[in-house]
Amino acid sequence: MTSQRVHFYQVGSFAVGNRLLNEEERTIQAQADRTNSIDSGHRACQGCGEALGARYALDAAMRATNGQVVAVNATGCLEVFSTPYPETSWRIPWLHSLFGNAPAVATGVAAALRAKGKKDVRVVAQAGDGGTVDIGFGCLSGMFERNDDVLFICYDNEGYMNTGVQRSGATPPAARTATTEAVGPEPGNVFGQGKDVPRIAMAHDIPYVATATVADLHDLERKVERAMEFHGARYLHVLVPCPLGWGSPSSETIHIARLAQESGLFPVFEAEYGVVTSVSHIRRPVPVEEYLSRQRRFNHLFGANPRPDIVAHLQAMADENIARYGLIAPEMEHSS
Amino acid sequence: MKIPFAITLDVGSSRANHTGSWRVERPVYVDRLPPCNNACPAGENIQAWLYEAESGNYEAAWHKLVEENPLPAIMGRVCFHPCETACNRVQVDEAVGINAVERFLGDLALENGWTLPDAGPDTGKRILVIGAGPAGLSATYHLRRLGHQVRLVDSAPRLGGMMRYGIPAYRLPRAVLDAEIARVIAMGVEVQLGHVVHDVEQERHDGKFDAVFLAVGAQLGKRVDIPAGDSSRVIDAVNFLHQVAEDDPPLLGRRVVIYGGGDTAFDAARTARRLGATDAVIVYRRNRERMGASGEEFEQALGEGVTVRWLSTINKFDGDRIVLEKMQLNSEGFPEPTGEFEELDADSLVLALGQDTDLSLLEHADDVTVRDGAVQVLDSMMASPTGIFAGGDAVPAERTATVAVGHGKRAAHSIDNFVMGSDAQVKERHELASFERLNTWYYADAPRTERPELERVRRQTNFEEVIGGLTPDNALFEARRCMSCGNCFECDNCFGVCPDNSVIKLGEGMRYEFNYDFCKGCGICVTECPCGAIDMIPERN
Amino acid sequence: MLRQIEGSKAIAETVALCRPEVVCAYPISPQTHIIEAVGAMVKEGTLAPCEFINVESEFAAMSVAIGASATGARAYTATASQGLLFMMEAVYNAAGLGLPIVMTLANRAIGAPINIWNDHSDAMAVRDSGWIQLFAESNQEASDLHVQAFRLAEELSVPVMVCVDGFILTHAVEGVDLLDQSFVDAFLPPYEPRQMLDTEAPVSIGAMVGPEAFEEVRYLAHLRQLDALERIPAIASEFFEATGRESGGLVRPYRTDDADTVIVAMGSVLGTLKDAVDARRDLGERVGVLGVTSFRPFPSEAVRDALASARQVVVIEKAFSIGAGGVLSNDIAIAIHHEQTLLRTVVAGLGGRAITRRSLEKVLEEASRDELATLTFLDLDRDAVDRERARMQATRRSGPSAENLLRDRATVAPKVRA
Amino acid sequence: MFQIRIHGRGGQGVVTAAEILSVAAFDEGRHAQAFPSFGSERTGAPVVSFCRFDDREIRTHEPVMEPDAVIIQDVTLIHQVDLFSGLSSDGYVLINTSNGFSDLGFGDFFDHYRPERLMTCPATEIALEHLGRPLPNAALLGGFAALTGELTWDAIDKAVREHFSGPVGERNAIAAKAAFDYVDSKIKETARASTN
Repeated sequence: MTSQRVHFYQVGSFAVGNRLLNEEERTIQAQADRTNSIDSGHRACQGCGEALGARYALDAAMRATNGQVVAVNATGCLEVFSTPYPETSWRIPWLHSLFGNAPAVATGVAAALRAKGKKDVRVVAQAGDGGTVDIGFGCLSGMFERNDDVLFICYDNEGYMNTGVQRSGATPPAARTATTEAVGPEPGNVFGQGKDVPRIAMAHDIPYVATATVADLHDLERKVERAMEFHGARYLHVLVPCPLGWGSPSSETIHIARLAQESGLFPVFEAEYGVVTSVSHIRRPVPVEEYLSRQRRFNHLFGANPRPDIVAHLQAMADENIARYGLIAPEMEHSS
Repeated sequence: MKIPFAITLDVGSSRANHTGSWRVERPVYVDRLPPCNNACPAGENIQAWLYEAESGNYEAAWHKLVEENPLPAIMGRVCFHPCETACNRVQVDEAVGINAVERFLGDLALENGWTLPDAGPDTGKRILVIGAGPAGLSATYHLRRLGHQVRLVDSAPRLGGMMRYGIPAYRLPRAVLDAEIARVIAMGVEVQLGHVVHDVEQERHDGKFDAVFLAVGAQLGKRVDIPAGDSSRVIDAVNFLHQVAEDDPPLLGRRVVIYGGGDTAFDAARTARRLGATDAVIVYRRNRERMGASGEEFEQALGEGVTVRWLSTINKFDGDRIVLEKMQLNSEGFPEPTGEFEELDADSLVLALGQDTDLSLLEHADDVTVRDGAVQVLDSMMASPTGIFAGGDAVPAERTATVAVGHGKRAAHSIDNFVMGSDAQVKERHELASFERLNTWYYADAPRTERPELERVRRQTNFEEVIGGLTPDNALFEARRCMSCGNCFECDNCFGVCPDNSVIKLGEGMRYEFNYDFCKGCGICVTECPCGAIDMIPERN
Repeated sequence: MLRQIEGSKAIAETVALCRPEVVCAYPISPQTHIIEAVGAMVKEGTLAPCEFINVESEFAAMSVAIGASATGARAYTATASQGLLFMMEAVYNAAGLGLPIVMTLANRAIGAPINIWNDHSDAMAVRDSGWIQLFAESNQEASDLHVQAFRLAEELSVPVMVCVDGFILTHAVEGVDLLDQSFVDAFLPPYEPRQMLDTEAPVSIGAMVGPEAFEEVRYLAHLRQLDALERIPAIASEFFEATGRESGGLVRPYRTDDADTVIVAMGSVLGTLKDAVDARRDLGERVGVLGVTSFRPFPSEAVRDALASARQVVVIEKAFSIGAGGVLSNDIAIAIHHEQTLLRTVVAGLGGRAITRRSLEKVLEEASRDELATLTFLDLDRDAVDRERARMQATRRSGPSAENLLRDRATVAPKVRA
Repeated sequence: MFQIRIHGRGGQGVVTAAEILSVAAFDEGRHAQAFPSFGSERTGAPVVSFCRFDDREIRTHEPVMEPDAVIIQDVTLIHQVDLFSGLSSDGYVLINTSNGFSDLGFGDFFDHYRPERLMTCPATEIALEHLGRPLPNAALLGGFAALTGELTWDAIDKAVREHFSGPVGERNAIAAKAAFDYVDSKIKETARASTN
């Protein structure tokens, strides 16, 4: 039987598992014996995207390395909610040092493993967007430039959520945060060039750079496994919605991430040695409104006195992404 | 202490922290009633047998299917499949081809000689089933499974009722009809053909039956008197189709006019074409929108060269010319005469204006109510507390084979309750699985597999079956288009998307359960469940 | 083997003898010669297995060391001055995590005004970080201390900072008796971590600790430093047994027995002081010197004993707490805690200002005549200060003081003053 | 204790010279110490380095305040930097120049010094001749040995070869020897001159 074709069409092709798929076609999260690198009992908010992203990514890394993973964590939500004395949720060797030094600490771990001849053990460093694009950026660039054998994962929730939702270098334009209030003629965060770390990472010509969201597990896990095939510096940027900071229902975390991708605001792609090698095409294109209007941080763009001008500006940014990465599959363009 | 105090911790220790206490709402797994099941007149558990078919377990699928309906190969051909009209998938791309898969399973069963479940242990009860059409056969099947003895009588020389004498062979090949009927009879049924029951009470008394199921159908074609010359060839569709079915087709000439807008009219027209008529013109007093026939049949008929005269009534028919009067619909949508006339050449006129039931056998059954030529029954299909039940075309309902099969089943169970003296336990139905509850992102677009149609030319000249079957490959594909509305199909989404690892996977076929020790009640599993099989309910404390 | 060698080289070669597995560094004067030499040895392959990592900042340098140490590797780095301050967050972190990293601090002043020359401001800035801080008097001691430092650090799971006066020692070519590998291997067993990142036995290191346990964690750290007060002299005497060299230890008294005035100091100035003291002794003055080798943990008891008989204690400090006074003096005062002892603080050698024997003798002379003020700035150019004060009073826009002073003196600090 | 101060410009090997001297002393079994005027030397900028040696352990780390000898690698420094501060009246002075000491325009500055201890030496020419590069430091060390007699020629020779390994060491040693002989002969000259 042409199982491949049937597989493509069948019910739940995009679901986590599906009984009709053979084991290796299901995601790791479908395995009853998955690692659960981060265990139950952590203190993340209801519907935390970062808790999800971290388990997805590290479980995938664990599978790719046969359980030989050491994790380094920057200060931030993930660190605070996973290891408040006297409890830790981690099931893998894990080290937290400081907010801004995760890449360097990971370099040290990798160096030590090399010196000790532990070739099979791999290092994953993880941080939020603050620890990546802002305070940790110097160390990150250094780690890239030296091409140290570290997979660095940024869980991007677009702000300093741990400290009460302040603006970070990854906060999108017009978004309301505690330090970019939704007041005045230009409410919310400024419109700037933004800090596109994936592309900055690519500029270092490191072996592997990719973006992903918690909305597409198959994609996220494949990218982690792909990253593990390389040695040297690798960067994975994962969009993880924050119900608290974004003002979205805890039940919609994954849905919102999906809209971010399908609106074109968050391009999902991968690159090797500075060259984009693949993009995830948008399956069900949506206008940015559909994404923005579900989040209270963008309330001021709608409601009583709406700001279509700003929404249009954001739509333009999405369109630019769609054009830059070719996010709409050619065969879809006319139909959509 | 081995490791440094406080700054270093042993793995997994957070399991001591039961975050379930954060919860104000809890997710619960539910089963909802899929719209297809809800819409099936035969009460088939469609989703259940599709579920089996999805994994390619066709035999298991077929057995699930015949739990409710012993005639899948027939239904797969003649049913107007309201299930597909109700299918939620319509709103994603197109309905799942349930009817096609049903036929595929039915045919596969015939090929492989799969047998129906054995008759139940004998109860000693005797039931008389009058009429061997879909209702009668369905009732017989279920009664036998319940262990009752059945005598099946019919006035016609062969079994099948309207399925044989109403539905042309190009829609239902006789081989299939015979095979599926034979399978029912093989369960051990006393059959009496060519036997006309004149007095149901007498018949029951003579045969010492504990109950009777009346499924005599509607065999009498309605007549209207149209001024017509003696030479004019006028015949009603029921007889016409009956004679064709008996391989004794009447001579209608080259130009045939059919009067009426129901399926029977189209069956007659298409049959006339096959018998050699150059023109088969349907005359209908209303317009396309108000026509009774199914769209499918209409399209096929036009494809075969049948033409239609909308908004017309036949005023008179003399020999070789028919006079039509143009009509127009009034505000209520009723046709009114316009006084305009036109003529139409015709060698014969077939009247397809509906059918009546011959209920003379009920004359002495005092406590059976007949109104508007139909037997009045309760939901249980009971027509008389003395033990007379009725179904099919003889009772007020949509006159389709599928409805009849449903009647047969329901009647059988009511009869069982009646003769065994137990009272009907009505199993309460789940809430409907609405489209809104689905998360269709998880379903890939998958256009429906159309069953191949014979090219028109061939169709016009013979009675070969018009609609072909599915191949095993596209049958599987079609089955897998089912979205399993409202019923868990074990996609692992809830298990995978829980940020607190608080879903427990119980293993193949055993679904999942929530670990409320850790579930914080975020509701992601509810949003991300593709088929809407999880509800969020308030925590009661 | 005794060699005429630059201080930095001697330190580098001794560090290499300790077989560090990860060395990371970011260049800053006057530490550069040390890491250059270690880097060369790694490149040659004479130091192996060892990963030498050129990082992008001191912050990264200490962070890499943290990662390496937490993975069970022996980690080393070196820095100075601004570099130490830039890595300060990580310095505290390494101590908090109890990682036995050894770092050489080539002591240097802290800007502004930027100044690359020696004083102790940098070491003082991190005295509360939880690191053990040992001060070297000579290059011989500087290199010896590194072997003891690794031993101490790994025994107690506490990081150790070896403080070596920048340029004065690091760039001085002197005779240094370098240890041989077999001795170091015996003296310094392979690193057996108390905790490490191990896939076979995973743990979470660096948890968030709230009020319910933080105080205990800090107190435990303090207890480890108190343990160090036992281990430092023990290790030093074990070292002495084997080498016959008095390197390390808590304090080092010189002619204090009958001393009426004892000068307390740390680092390279002790040598010059001893010469000065000998000279004053020849003139009949009863003076002595107390060198403090272990600044953290602070050996209060040893200091108290050494100063018990002194009538006057003069603390020579290469740093001071602006607005308060001497830093070392504070610890001394608390240690001796009896009022009848006169305690004097002399701030000297800031930003590389040469501390000459002549000036020191002057101090001793004044001390013996009880003419020493409570807080003195050695060789302070009072005129220059007064002129700048006047300028500041005259005009609001008086400009940057540092530049004004230089303009006044029309010379480049720190030229040897004739 | 014998203390030397060396003046020159960044790039002329001023610090190296002090180091080689200390090594030479060390090789002769003395305690020795060499160090630069701590700073960020830049090519061309005036630079000072120090060396002291003694038969006793050297504990002090103060700069050389009262040199017993001053070596000037670059004659153009004469009127820019305070070259002779702390130099005792019986101290040595060795200046790298092809001119005679009296031609340098010190006027009466050195009247109270012992003339046989004031010496010039064309070290740059010698270096150019033997190294092909104007690096006078090694040569001047040869001159220093001859002038002061504080260190033997063999010690200088060994230290120079130790520092610059291979052919470079060889050539530097030859240059140093040439300077040694030059100064030695000059001393003998003046000695002869004073005797008659």
